[in-house]
Amino acid sequence: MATNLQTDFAVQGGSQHLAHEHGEAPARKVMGFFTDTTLCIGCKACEVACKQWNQLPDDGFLFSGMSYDNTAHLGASTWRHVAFIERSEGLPGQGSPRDGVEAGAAAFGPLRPSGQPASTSLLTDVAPSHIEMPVPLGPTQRALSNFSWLMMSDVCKHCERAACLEACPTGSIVRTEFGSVYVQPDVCNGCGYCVSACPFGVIGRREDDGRAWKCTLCYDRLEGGMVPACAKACPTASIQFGEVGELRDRAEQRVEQLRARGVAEARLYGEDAAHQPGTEGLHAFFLLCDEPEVYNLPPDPVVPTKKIADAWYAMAASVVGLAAICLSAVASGGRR
Amino acid sequence: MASKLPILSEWPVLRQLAHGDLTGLGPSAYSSRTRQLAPRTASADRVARSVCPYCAVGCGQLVYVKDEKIIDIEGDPESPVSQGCLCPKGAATFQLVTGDQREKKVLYRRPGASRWEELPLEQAMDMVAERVKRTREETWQERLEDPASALHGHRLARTLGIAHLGGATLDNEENYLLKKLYTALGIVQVENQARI
Amino acid sequence: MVVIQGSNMAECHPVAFRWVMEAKNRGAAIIHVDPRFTRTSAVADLHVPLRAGSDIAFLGGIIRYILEGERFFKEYVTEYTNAPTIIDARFRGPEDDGQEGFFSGFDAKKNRYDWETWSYDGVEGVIPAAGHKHAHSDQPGHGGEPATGANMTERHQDPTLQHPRCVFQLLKKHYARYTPELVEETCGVPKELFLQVAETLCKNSGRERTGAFVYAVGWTQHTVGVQYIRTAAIIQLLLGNMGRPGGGIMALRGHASIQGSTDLPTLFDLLPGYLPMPHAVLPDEGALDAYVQNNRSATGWWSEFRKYAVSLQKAWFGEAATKENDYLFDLLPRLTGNHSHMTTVSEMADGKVKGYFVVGENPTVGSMHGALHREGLRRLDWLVVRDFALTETAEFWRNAPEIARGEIRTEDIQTEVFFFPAATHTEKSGSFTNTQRMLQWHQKAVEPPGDCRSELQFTYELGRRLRRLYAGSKDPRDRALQLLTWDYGEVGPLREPDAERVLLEVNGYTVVDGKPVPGFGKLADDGTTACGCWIYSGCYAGGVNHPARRRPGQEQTWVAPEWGWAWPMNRRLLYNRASADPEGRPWSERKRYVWWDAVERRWTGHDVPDFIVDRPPSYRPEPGTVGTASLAGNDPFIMQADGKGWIFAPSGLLDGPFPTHYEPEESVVENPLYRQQCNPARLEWHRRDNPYHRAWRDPRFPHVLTTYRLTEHHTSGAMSRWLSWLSELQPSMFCEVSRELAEEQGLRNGGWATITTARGEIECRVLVTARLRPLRVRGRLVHTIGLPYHWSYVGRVTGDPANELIGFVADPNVSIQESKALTGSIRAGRYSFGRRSVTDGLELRRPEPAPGEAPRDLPGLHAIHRQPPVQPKR
Amino acid sequence: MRTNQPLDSHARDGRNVDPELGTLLGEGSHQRVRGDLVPSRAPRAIAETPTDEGEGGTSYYGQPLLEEPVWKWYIPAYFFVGGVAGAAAALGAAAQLAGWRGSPAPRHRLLPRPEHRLVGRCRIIATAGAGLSAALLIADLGRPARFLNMLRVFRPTSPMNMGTWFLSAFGGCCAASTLPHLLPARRPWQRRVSDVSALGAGLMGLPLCTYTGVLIANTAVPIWQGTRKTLPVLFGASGAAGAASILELWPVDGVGDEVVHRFALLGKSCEAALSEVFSHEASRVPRVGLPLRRGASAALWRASQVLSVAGLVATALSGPRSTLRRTAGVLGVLGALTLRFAIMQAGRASARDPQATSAQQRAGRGASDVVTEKDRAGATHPTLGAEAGTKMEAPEHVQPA
Repeated sequence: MATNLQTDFAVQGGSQHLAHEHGEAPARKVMGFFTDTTLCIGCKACEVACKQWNQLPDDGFLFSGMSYDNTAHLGASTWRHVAFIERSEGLPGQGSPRDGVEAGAAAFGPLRPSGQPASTSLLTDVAPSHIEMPVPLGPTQRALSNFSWLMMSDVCKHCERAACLEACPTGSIVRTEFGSVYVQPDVCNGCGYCVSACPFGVIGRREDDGRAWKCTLCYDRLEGGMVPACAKACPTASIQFGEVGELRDRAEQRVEQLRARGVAEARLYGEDAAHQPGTEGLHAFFLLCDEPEVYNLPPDPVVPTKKIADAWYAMAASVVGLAAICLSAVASGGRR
Repeated sequence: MASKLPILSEWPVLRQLAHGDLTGLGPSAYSSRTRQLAPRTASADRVARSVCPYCAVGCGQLVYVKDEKIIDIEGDPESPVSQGCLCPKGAATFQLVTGDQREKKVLYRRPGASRWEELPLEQAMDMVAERVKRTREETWQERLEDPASALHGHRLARTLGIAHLGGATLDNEENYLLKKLYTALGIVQVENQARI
Repeated sequence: MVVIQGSNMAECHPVAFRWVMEAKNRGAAIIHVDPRFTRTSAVADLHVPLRAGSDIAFLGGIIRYILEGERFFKEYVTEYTNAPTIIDARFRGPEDDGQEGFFSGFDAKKNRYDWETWSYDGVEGVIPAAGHKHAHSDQPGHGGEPATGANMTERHQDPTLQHPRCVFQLLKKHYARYTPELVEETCGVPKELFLQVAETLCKNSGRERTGAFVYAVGWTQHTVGVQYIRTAAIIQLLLGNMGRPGGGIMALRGHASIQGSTDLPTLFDLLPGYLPMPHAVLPDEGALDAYVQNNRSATGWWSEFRKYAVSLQKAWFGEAATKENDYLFDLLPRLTGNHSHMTTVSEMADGKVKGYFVVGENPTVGSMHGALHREGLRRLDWLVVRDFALTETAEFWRNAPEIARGEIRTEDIQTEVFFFPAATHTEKSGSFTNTQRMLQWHQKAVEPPGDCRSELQFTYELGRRLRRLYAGSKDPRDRALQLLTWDYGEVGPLREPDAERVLLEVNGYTVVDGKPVPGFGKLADDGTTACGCWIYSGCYAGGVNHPARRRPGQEQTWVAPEWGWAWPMNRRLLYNRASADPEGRPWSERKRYVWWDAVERRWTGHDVPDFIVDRPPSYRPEPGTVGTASLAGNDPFIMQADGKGWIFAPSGLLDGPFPTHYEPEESVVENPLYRQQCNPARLEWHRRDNPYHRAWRDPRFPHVLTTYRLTEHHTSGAMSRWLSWLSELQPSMFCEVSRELAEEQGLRNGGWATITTARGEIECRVLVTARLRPLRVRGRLVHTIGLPYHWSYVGRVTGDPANELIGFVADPNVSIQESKALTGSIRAGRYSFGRRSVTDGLELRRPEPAPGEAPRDLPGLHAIHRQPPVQPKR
Repeated sequence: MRTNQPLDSHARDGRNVDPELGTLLGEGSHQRVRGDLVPSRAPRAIAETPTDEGEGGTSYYGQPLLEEPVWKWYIPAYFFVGGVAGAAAALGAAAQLAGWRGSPAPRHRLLPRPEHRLVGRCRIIATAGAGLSAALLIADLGRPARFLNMLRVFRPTSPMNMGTWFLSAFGGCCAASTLPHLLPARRPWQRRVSDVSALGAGLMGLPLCTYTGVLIANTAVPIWQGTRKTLPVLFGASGAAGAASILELWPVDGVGDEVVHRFALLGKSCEAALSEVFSHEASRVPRVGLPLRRGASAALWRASQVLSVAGLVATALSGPRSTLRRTAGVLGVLGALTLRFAIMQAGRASARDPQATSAQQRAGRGASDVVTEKDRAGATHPTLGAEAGTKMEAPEHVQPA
C-alpha cells in the first residue's frame, strides 16, 4: 500500500519534467486559490502546513494582543497568515465546506491522486430532498449579540500582472507554467526591489538571509501532481485550490448562496480583471464579509508598472531638459 | 555558485534572444534548478501509513522516509476520518518527531543532585527493576489491617507503595502490557489522562 | 442539528469539526453553548453564553420544555427507554419535602447513596448497571446469592406513562422547577435565547430528523460532571436521538489513544473490557464466583460476564490458570476503595507512595494543583519519567517556582529521578483507539534513535527483569508474576516485542490451537478460550490485523467499515437497533441505518447490527427468563439489564438517578434550587495545602475562572511548546477578559495581569476581548476569566501554568477534577511571587472563610468527611 | 550537556530539527537564520484593545499594509552619486560638443587651458561616480556575491534592470574615456577613443541621472507612486545641482567657471522649483503627503529645501573662487544629498501607514487612474463598499456594487 502511494508520486514527478526541456512553458491550466473566509475557523493549519512543507523558520515568539493573531502579517518566513478580526456587527449564518471539498476533489483533474481531500457524500443513500428537511434557525440567527469574529487566511495573490515579477531585475522571479509567480532562491540577489513593488506587502526580505521570499503556490508539489500544502491541510475547505476559471465560477455561486442566506456583505476580492483592473485579477482571490481594509487588503491595488509609463515620459522630458541645461551652460563658453 | 558566473549557455539573455522573448518574465529566465524542481516526497524510499499522535480524532498521516530519515509528514487523503486534512498540531508532527528537543540518552538524577547525568540504558533498566522489587516488598499489603473496617483481615495482595500515571498517549498494546504487568505485581494505583 | 456544549470543537478538534461544517452546509443548525465566544461560536448559527458550571440547569430546562410541550418521541420513549418502568415506593427526589436537594438513601457516614430505594418496583435488590463501575458494595459476603436482577422481566411498567411512580412522571416532577425563568437566573441565558435552543432541538428530532450533542471536558471536569452527560442522554432518549444516524452524544476525547487507555485500562478500578477490579469484599474461598456474582447481571449482555473474566485469566496466566485453581483469580490485587489519581498524589504528598512511573504524561502542568503534585514528587524515593523531551515533571527538582523562591533547595530533594527517552508513534507499530472507538494501526516508519524505546519494549523488558529477579522466590505473593504469560517474540534490530502478538492476545484465541477467535461471541467460561479484552475481541479475527485495514474512504460507503476496526465487532454506531422502529423498520427512509430483513430473518443495514442478529423484533421473553435470552426484540440497549435506555438510573451512579443542579465547589452564587449547595457525594481532599474558597460569593475571589485548550497547543505543551511552528502562533500564556472587567480592573490589552486563588498565583498577558461578556446571574454581573493551561517552565516558550490555581475536588463517579468552573481574582500588573499554598503561601488564603459560613453541605445531612472511601485517614 | 543548560537562543535556526532524525529539503530549508537577529517581520507593537476604527479610517490593528522598503543608506547615497556622475558626464560631453578638446594636450599637461580642465574634471567626476555607484549598489544587496545576476536578463518592465544596463554602459564609457590618460604613451587614436566614449558617457549620463526617479516611482509606496510624474525630473535637476555644486567646490578658471556658474544656477533653481512641485503632487491626497509634514522625513525634507534654496542664492551672489562660491557648493551638495534621504525616509513612513494606501486608492488614485477601457468592461467593484465614494471623485470601477 505504502509503496503504491510512493510510485504514484515517482511516476507523476517524473512525467512532469519532460515539460521543461525547452524554454517554452508547456501549456498548463492556470492554478490558484479561492479562499472563502466564511468557512475559516482560524485553526492556522495552513500556516503550519506551509511551514512544514517549505521548512521555514519561525518568525519570533511575540505576543501581539491582536485577537488570536500573533504572526501579524505575511513575510519572508510566513507565507500563509491568518487574520482575526473582532467586529461589533453580527454575521448571519454562512458555511459550506461541501462545495469546497467536492470542488477541491475535482479541481486537479489528472494531477489529483496525490493528496487532494476526497469528496464527501455522507448521505448518498438518502432522498435528495434532505436539504430541505432539517429546520435551520429562523431569521433571528445571531452570534453573541451584534458581534462576529472574522478570520481570513492570507497568502500571496499570484497576480495576473505581478508587481514583484515585473520589478525583479535579476529574473529571479518568474511566471511558472501554472500561472503562479515563483522566486528562484538560487538566483535572487536580494536587491529588495520586489519588496517595495508588491501592492499587498506580501513578499519580504529576511535580513539574516538576504533574499526575498514568498509563497510559491507549492511549485514543487504541483510539479509532482500534489496539491499545495495549505489547501490540503485546511479542515474546512476554506482554502480551495484548483483551476482559476473553475474557482471563479464556484466563488460566484458561493456569493449568490451566501447573499441568499442573508450574508449581504459577502463579496469577492480580486477575482478578475474587471473587478481588480490594477492587478488584472488575482490567482489567489478571496471571499470577504467586509471592506478589504478590515482584512488589511488594499481597496484598489495597482501594479506600479501599470502606471510607470508616466514616469518614463517624465524621465524623457527630464533627459531633454538636462541636456538643454548642459548645452545652454556651455553655449557661450563654446564660442571661439 | 553557478549563478555567479553563468556559462554562456545558461545566460538567460541569450535564451531571450533565441526565443525572441523581449520581457524575460517567463521560462527563459528559469534556472536549471527550477527546471529540475520536484516534490521531495517523490524521492522518498518509502511511505508509512500512520495516525496523528495528538488528539483523539485519529487523522490519517503519511510519513515519508528517505535514507532512514523522515523528510515529510502530511495528511492521508484516503482516510475517511480526515480526508487528508490536518490541524496545526498534526501538521507540525514533523517537528515533534524530528525536533532537537528530543532526548536520546537515559538521564539520571541522584538524590540531592543538582544536575542530570547520563546512564547506559541496560543499567538504568536494571536499577528500575531493582527499585520496583525493593519498594514492592517494603510496602506489600497481604491483608487489610484496619480493625475499624468491616473488611478487616480481608485479602488485598497488593502494594500502594508504587503508582503509575499515563497511557492516553500510548498504543493500546502498550496500555495492555502495562496493566497486565502492574496487576501481576500487585500495583493498583494505575491511572492515566482519562482521569483528568 | 448539532448542539456543541462543554466543547470547543473547532479549536480542539478542528478536523472532526470538518463534519460539523459539512452538516451545516446541508442545512443543519449549529448551536454552541459556552461561556466564551470561541472559534466554534464564530461559525455556529447561534452562540449561547452561559455561566460556567450551570449546564444541568440549562439542559434540565430543555427536558422540562420537551415534557411540558409533549415534544418527546412517544413511541421511542415507551418502547426503548425505561420511562414506563415503575420505581420503588420508597424513592424520594430532591424536590420532595424535607429532601433539601438530596435523593433518598444518602448515607452521610459513607458519603454516598445506597441504591435500594432507587430500584424498579417488582425487582429484587439493586438493579445491575452496565459494566457495574463502582457497583461493588463494601459489605462482605455477597458470595452465594443469586445474580442481581434475576426477575428483571417481571418489573412493573405502565405503557401509558401515567402511573405517578413511573419514571416518566418522576422525571416530569423532578424537572418541573427548571423553568425558562430559572434557567435565565441560574445560567445567565436570556429566556428567549434558551427557548430558541429548546425549540430548534425539538424541531430537529423525531422520525425524520435527528440531532446530536457534542461535549468534551467542558462537561466532565466538574463535581457533577457525569450528571451533565446524563442530562444530555435523557434529552436524547426523550427525542429518540440515540442509536440513530445524526443523533447520539459525541464525546470528543483529547489524546490519541485515551479511549484505548480506558478500554485496555491503565486505570485503577478496571480490568480490560470494563471488568471491575476485584474488591476486598471478596472472600478467600470462591473469590471468583463471588466476583462474578457481584458484578454480573442476571439479564442483558452482562449475564455473559463470567466468560470474559475467565478468558482474561487464561490470557494472563495461560496453562497455569485452571478450573481447579479458580483460574488463579486469587492472584489479582484487590481494591478497598478509591485509588484514583488525586488520592494517589495526596498519599504521595503524605509520603505513603515511594515509587512513581510517569509515562507520556506531564501531571505537574496538565493536572490540577501542580504544586501539590511536585510536593508529592519530592516525597518519593524514586521517579521514572518516560517522554520525548524533558518535561516539568522530570525537572520538578530544579525547575519550579518554589525552587526559584528558595523555599525548597534542590539539594534537599532526595527523590531519585530516571528519565527514559521514548520512541515516537513514527518509531513503533501499534494501534490507537480514536474518539469513535475505532482502532487504527500505525506503521513504524523508522527505528527509534539512541536509547529511545517504545513503552511496549520498556514494559516488556521491565517485566522480564522482574521475572528474573523473582525467579527463585517461593513467596506466594510473587506467583502472579512468575506465572504471567510474557512471550511476545522479539523482532527487528532492537529485538522489540511484536505488537501484533499482543493484539492477538487482546483479540483472544482458542487455547488448544492458539487460533484467534472471531469475536467475543465465541468466548467460553470453561477455560477453553483466552482473551485479553473481550470488547476488542474480533479485531484480529482470522489472523488479520483489522485495525491496519486501509481501504480508501472514497471506495466505501459513508460508514467506511473497512477502514480500521471499531469495537465492539466493528460496530460504528452503538445501539443501532434503535435506528429501526419496534417492528424493525427504519423510523424513516432518510435515516435508515439498521433494519430487520423479514426474508432473511436477520438484522442488516449499513453497519454491523448492534443486536442479536437473528432475534426477531417480535420476540418477547417468558417472565423469569435470564441471560441474553431475556433481551426482547425491542430491547436495543442490550448492555442494560432491562435492554432499555435509562432515563432513570436505578444504580451505577453515586450521586443520583436523575441529574440535578448543584453549584460548583467554588461558585459566585448560591444554589437557586436547594439549600444543599454542592453535589453531596463529591470528593474533597481536606489538606492544609489544598484550601477551598467560600462555597459562594467569596469576597476575595469574586470572578469565575475557567480553563481550556487552544488549537495551537496540546495539553501541558510538552508536545507543542518545543515546536517553533506552533509556539510562534501562541507564544505566551494569557488570560481572556471582557472589556467591562478590563475597565473595572484597569487591565490593558497586551499588558500583564496577576490571577490568584487560595492555591496559588500566576501572572500572564492580558487579552481584552468582546468575545467574553459579563453575564447577569441572580441579579449580579458575573465576570468570567478565560485561562488556557498550556504553559509552564520548560520549553521553547514558557509561562505560568493555569492549573496551579486549581484545587483537588472531584466528581464522585469518575474522580475527575473540577477545573472548568472555579473562582479567583485578577489584578493588573505583575505581582505574582510564585507563591503556592503548598509551600509558604498561607497569606494567599487570608482571611480564611469562617467555619460554617456559606456551607456547601446541609447541617445535619453534612457528610462526616469527604475523603474518597479509600482506607480511612484522619 | 545540553539538558543542563537553558536552551541557547542563539543556536536556533527556527526549525530545530535534529539532522539524525529528519532531513530538511523544503523550498525554504536554505533560508538562513541568525538566532541573534530579530525576525524579518515589521515591528509588531502590542495592539491596543482591538477597535475596528483606526485614525483616519479602517485598518487592521494599524498594522502596515505594505512592506517597508528594505534599502539601507547606500541607495539614497547612490541616487545622489549616480545623479552627480550622470550630470557631470552630460556637462562634460556638452562642453566637448561645444568644440573643446576633452583631454589636456600631452605637450603642456602641466598648464592646460582652463576649459580643458572642466571637461577633464567632468570625466573624472563621472568615472569616480560610476565606480562609487556600483560599489554602493553592490553593498546594498542582500547577496552581494550575486551582483552579476543584475545582468542575467533583459527586463524592460524593471527600471532597476534597465538602470543596471544604463549604469554598465555608462561605467564602460567612463572607463574608456579616462583609461587612455593613464597609459604611458599617448597616441592620437587614444584621444579619439577617449573623446568618443566620453560623448557616450554623456549620453548615458542623462538617463542614469534621471532613471532613479522612475525606479522608486515604480513601487507600491503611496508617496512615491503618487509623485511618479515629478520624481524623474526632480532627480534630474537635483543631479545637475549636485554636479554643479561639486564643480563649485573644485573650481576651474575662466570660461569654465562661467559655464559651471550658469550650470549651477540653472540646475539649482530647477531643483528648488521642482521640490515645491513634488510636495504639491505628494499632498494631492493629504494622507499621502503626511510624511512631508510630520516626523523625521518631514524634517529632512524641509532641511533639503532650505539648503538647496540657500545654495541657489549663494551661487547667484557669489563671484569666482570666492568663499561664498565654495559655501554655495557645500550647501548645494548637502541639499541634493538630503533631498534623496528625505524622499527615501518619506517613502518608508508612507509604506508604514496603512491609511496612506487606502486613502490614495479610495481617492481614485489606485488602479483607477490607469484603468483602460478593456479593464473597465462591465466593471463594478464589489470589493469596495459604501465608503468607496469618498469626497474625492472615485472612478466607476471603484463605485460600490
